[in-house]
Amino acid sequence: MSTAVVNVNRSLFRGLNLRQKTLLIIGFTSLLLLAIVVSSLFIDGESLSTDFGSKNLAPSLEHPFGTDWMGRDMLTRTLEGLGLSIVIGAFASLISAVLTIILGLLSSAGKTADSLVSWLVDLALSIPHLLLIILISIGLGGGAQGVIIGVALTHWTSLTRVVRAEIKQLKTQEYIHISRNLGKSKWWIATKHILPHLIPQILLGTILLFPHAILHEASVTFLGFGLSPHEPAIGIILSESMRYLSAGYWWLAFFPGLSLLIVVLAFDLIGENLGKLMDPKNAHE
Amino acid sequence: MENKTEINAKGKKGTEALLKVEDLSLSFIQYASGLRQTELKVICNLSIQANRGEILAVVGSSGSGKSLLAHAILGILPSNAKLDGKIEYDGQELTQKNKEDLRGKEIALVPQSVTYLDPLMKISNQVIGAVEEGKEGLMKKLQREIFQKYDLKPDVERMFPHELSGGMARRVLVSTAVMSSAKLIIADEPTPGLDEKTLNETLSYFKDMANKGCAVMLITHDIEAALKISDKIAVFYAGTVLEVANVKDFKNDGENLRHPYTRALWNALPQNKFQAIKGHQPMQDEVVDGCIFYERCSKKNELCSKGIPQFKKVNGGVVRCNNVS
Amino acid sequence: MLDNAKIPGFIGKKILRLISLLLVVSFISFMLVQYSPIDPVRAYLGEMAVSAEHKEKLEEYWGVNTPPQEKFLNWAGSLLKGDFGVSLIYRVPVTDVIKERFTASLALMASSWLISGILGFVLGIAAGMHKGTLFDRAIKTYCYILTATPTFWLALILLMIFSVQLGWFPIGLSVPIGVTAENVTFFDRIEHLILPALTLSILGVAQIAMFTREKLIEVMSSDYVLFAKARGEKGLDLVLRHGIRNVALPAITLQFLSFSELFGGTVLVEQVFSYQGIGLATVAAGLKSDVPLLLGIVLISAVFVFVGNLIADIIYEFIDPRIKQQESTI
Amino acid sequence: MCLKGENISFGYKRNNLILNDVSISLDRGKVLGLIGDSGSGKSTLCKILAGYENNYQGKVSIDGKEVLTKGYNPVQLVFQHPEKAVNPKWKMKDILNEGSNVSQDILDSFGIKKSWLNRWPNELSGGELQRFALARALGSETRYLIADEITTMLDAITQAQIWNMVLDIVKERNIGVLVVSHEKNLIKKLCHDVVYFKDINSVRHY
Repeated sequence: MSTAVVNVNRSLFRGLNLRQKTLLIIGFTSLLLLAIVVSSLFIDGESLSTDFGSKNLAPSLEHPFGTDWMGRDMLTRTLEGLGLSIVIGAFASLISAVLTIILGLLSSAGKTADSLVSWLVDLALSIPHLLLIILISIGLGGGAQGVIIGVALTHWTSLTRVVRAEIKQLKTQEYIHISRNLGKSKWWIATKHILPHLIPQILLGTILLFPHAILHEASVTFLGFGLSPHEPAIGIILSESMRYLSAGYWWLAFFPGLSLLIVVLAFDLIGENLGKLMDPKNAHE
Repeated sequence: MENKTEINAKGKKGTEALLKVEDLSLSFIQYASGLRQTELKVICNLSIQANRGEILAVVGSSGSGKSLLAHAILGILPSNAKLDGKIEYDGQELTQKNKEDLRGKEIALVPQSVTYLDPLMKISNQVIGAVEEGKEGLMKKLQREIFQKYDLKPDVERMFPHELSGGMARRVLVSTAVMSSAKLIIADEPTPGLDEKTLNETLSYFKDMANKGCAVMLITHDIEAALKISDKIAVFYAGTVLEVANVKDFKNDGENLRHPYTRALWNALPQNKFQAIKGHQPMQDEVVDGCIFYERCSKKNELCSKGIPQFKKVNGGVVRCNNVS
Repeated sequence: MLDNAKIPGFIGKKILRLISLLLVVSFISFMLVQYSPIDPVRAYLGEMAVSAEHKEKLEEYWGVNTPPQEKFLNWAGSLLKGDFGVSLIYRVPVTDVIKERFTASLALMASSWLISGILGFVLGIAAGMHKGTLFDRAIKTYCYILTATPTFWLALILLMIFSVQLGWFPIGLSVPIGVTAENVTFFDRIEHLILPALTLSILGVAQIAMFTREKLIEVMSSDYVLFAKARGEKGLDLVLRHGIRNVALPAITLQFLSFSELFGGTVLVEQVFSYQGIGLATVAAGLKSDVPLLLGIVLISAVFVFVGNLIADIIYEFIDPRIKQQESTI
Repeated sequence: MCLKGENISFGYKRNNLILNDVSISLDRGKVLGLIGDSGSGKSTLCKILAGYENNYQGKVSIDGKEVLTKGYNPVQLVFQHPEKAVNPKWKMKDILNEGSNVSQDILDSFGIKKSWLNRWPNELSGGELQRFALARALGSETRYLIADEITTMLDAITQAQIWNMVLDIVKERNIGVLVVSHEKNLIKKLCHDVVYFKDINSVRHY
């Protein structure tokens, strides 16, 4: 019974309460991600040029992530790959959010429209996600654009489900019925009552889509679809590293993958903590 | 509060206190939107006592924190609760450890609805509860007897909670308490939305238990129901008890009632004057310095705004008011 | 709990649903591949040099000049007869490829599905029971990290540690090279199965463990657990009596709903370990434009996912009595 | 001048009717009580009369004319739980004025303080929220008020406060009220006439 009290004291002791801690985590991780994107933009071609004099070097102070068989600095390659991943993730999430909003509005329009949306979601979920991305990217003729569009077009399902359920739940609320009885139009109710509840959900959902999109992009690229070998994508780097594993060049796979993991984790953390700020019900844990 | 014999007119039933709650305060630490921390005071400086062979009703409006009083006594509060004050059972102070040992054996709870039963467990297993090995047969027999007494057919044993009708659910919930042979029964809103027949039936079960020597604490918002069976009524207002009155004090215009709030409550009942006083019960996060009824009181004086009035014994009851003698 | 009157209607509905689903999925996938810039003739020929005449014949066979609708009908017509066409890269009927590869993958998927399910459930219960403790936080962190871990990267790491560094396991292929199929021992198969199954199991734990944990916490703060506590139940007994009973069904349901991710994971893991299963075939079919095989795999994976959902539905509709409780309280 | 529900039947499932051929009529200026066991379909009937539920058989009419689904409904329904009847993301003043601008008179008679108007719903108690819900429902075009257990969750004093105010307004504006409650004493005190609602099927006047 006294645990909560202890917790409070402890965070007071640390000088930060839960709110400040949460904000700090959000701020710090956002900064980290921003730094990655910015640095990937400013990397010039030179640091990526081949230098056969320093190939296959294990990690050192000069090359913290080591170098590859062409003497390229793996840290630079990784950073650039991560930048690309984040940009693709952002693109996919945005497209998904737009699709979600359209489908959400559609589903609230009427029963037939709602079944159509639900049918579309079921359809998209009926094939394994990875296979669907592969299929779409092949349909679009492969290449970078195939993968990017494939990833972008397949991530709306989960968010649409959430939004649809939320709209359904909202529509049964007494205050919505009351609003209708007070003579308000459907459009008025949608914009004044329903949308304010949905916007935070969609924002949060969009952020939480990032990690999925990033991981899928990397996976499909790793399998050899889409991005061409000279693009600095994490998937490419890792699939190349496969060839050098038996030679013991572990750093080629280890650091790029770990960095990807950290980026994905960072997005998860941001989403999680924003969620806590918005809905503090479970914050006691 | 040692004078039971003069409070209890009947006096015969051996009415020593089984449960004593003194100066109990309960607050919650909560996170509001944006994770701002707030402390919510739900119960403050509450004192009551439940006697053997008597029914004590704790009456207050719905959602005012009465149920938490029951949870505090049983030691089943959520982890973000902060509890102060003293609870004594049978002369012994109730620590969390004691509560855990006594609940289910000496102290039993009768909850308010079937949501308090495991939705995936058959009724008989739940009524019997977790028993030590070797005792199942005995308990099974006892359960059958109790079901028979409460007119629950044998097929009820194999039902799941959602299959019970309202009246059946009530009897099942009561029988869980009877199974335990507890001496203190805490009934938490046991009569919500019941029709008159089921209501009276349920109330009679509690009367039975009291007649057998149990102390029954009946937490309810229904004064009328409380008046039907209770011996004493504790009036709960804004997180504390303002008065403990005898049932016979509730009559006419309430002139025998001690606290102006109790009187107002009595006169506001539809079967009485249906007369309202002005003002509102203070919110849980409002800090009130003096008497919590100060704002609405017609007899208030300067003293009332400074500190909560202490309990006084008046005319066979207790009251927290400066203006009664 | 079984409501017998409901079963025929339920089955009928599900069969109709599967048929309509397969129809739409096959149509959309067919059209997707059809309108893609991929040239099936070139894909089939690869680097082979052939006469113009031969090429024309092939074009006719592949129906390059027939309108797509007609082609779809032809293809769907043979599908109904059980003819999925001939795989371009393996030069054998698609059904044979799928049968062989899917069986191999099924061993991989089933073992990891079971292990991750059981392990995840136990971890989730353990974490939920000790909510807020260091132990719980450790499990939570572990799960968080796992959900962020790229499947193929974990596979690479395990491969590096156990096969390259320690040399405990073979580096690739689900059966040893140069050994004919009948000489492959059971032990060989197991040896090649362990690392891929381990990878999938480790990753599969996260979702089910987190879900079980949340669900247990929810159950433990329910009215009925509160009442059980008020009646003197506590500790492990309380969790066993009320917690597990109420968490198990939703957890099992969730595990059946995860077939889609399981398939995706298999594709990635098979790629790293060169495990000769459906995943490798998928990637090969995709990269080398083996249209008949790819379409066959799409359909079979859709059935696979459907079966998972169906079982989840059955649990939901027929076994869990709580659903009826919700209905009755409306 | 009356709100009529004729031969109303309703059920979520075909063979499990909640309402079976129920008829009820409410005159303007009258206060009619409706008593029944829990689960007897009182709330459903209220929803049908107020146009919340359209999937029923039978007819609801005002002065013989069907109630339009668009625009302000002259039949307003107030529920048991006021916290569910307000949008938690709106300030109280927006909630109050959603239908029409509520006059100062009504605010005064309901004892709604100015300072409450700038608060959020979770900063007010149930009794206070219920005053808002009632003030909102009693717009100038309201002809009938359906009160479904509106004071069940409140203490007796607040109950008396609220009903005394509602009765005044209703009388002044000649509004018909349907009072649903399981509390017989309350119904007896408030109503001119009482309808007893037995399980399903029959409705008995007494």
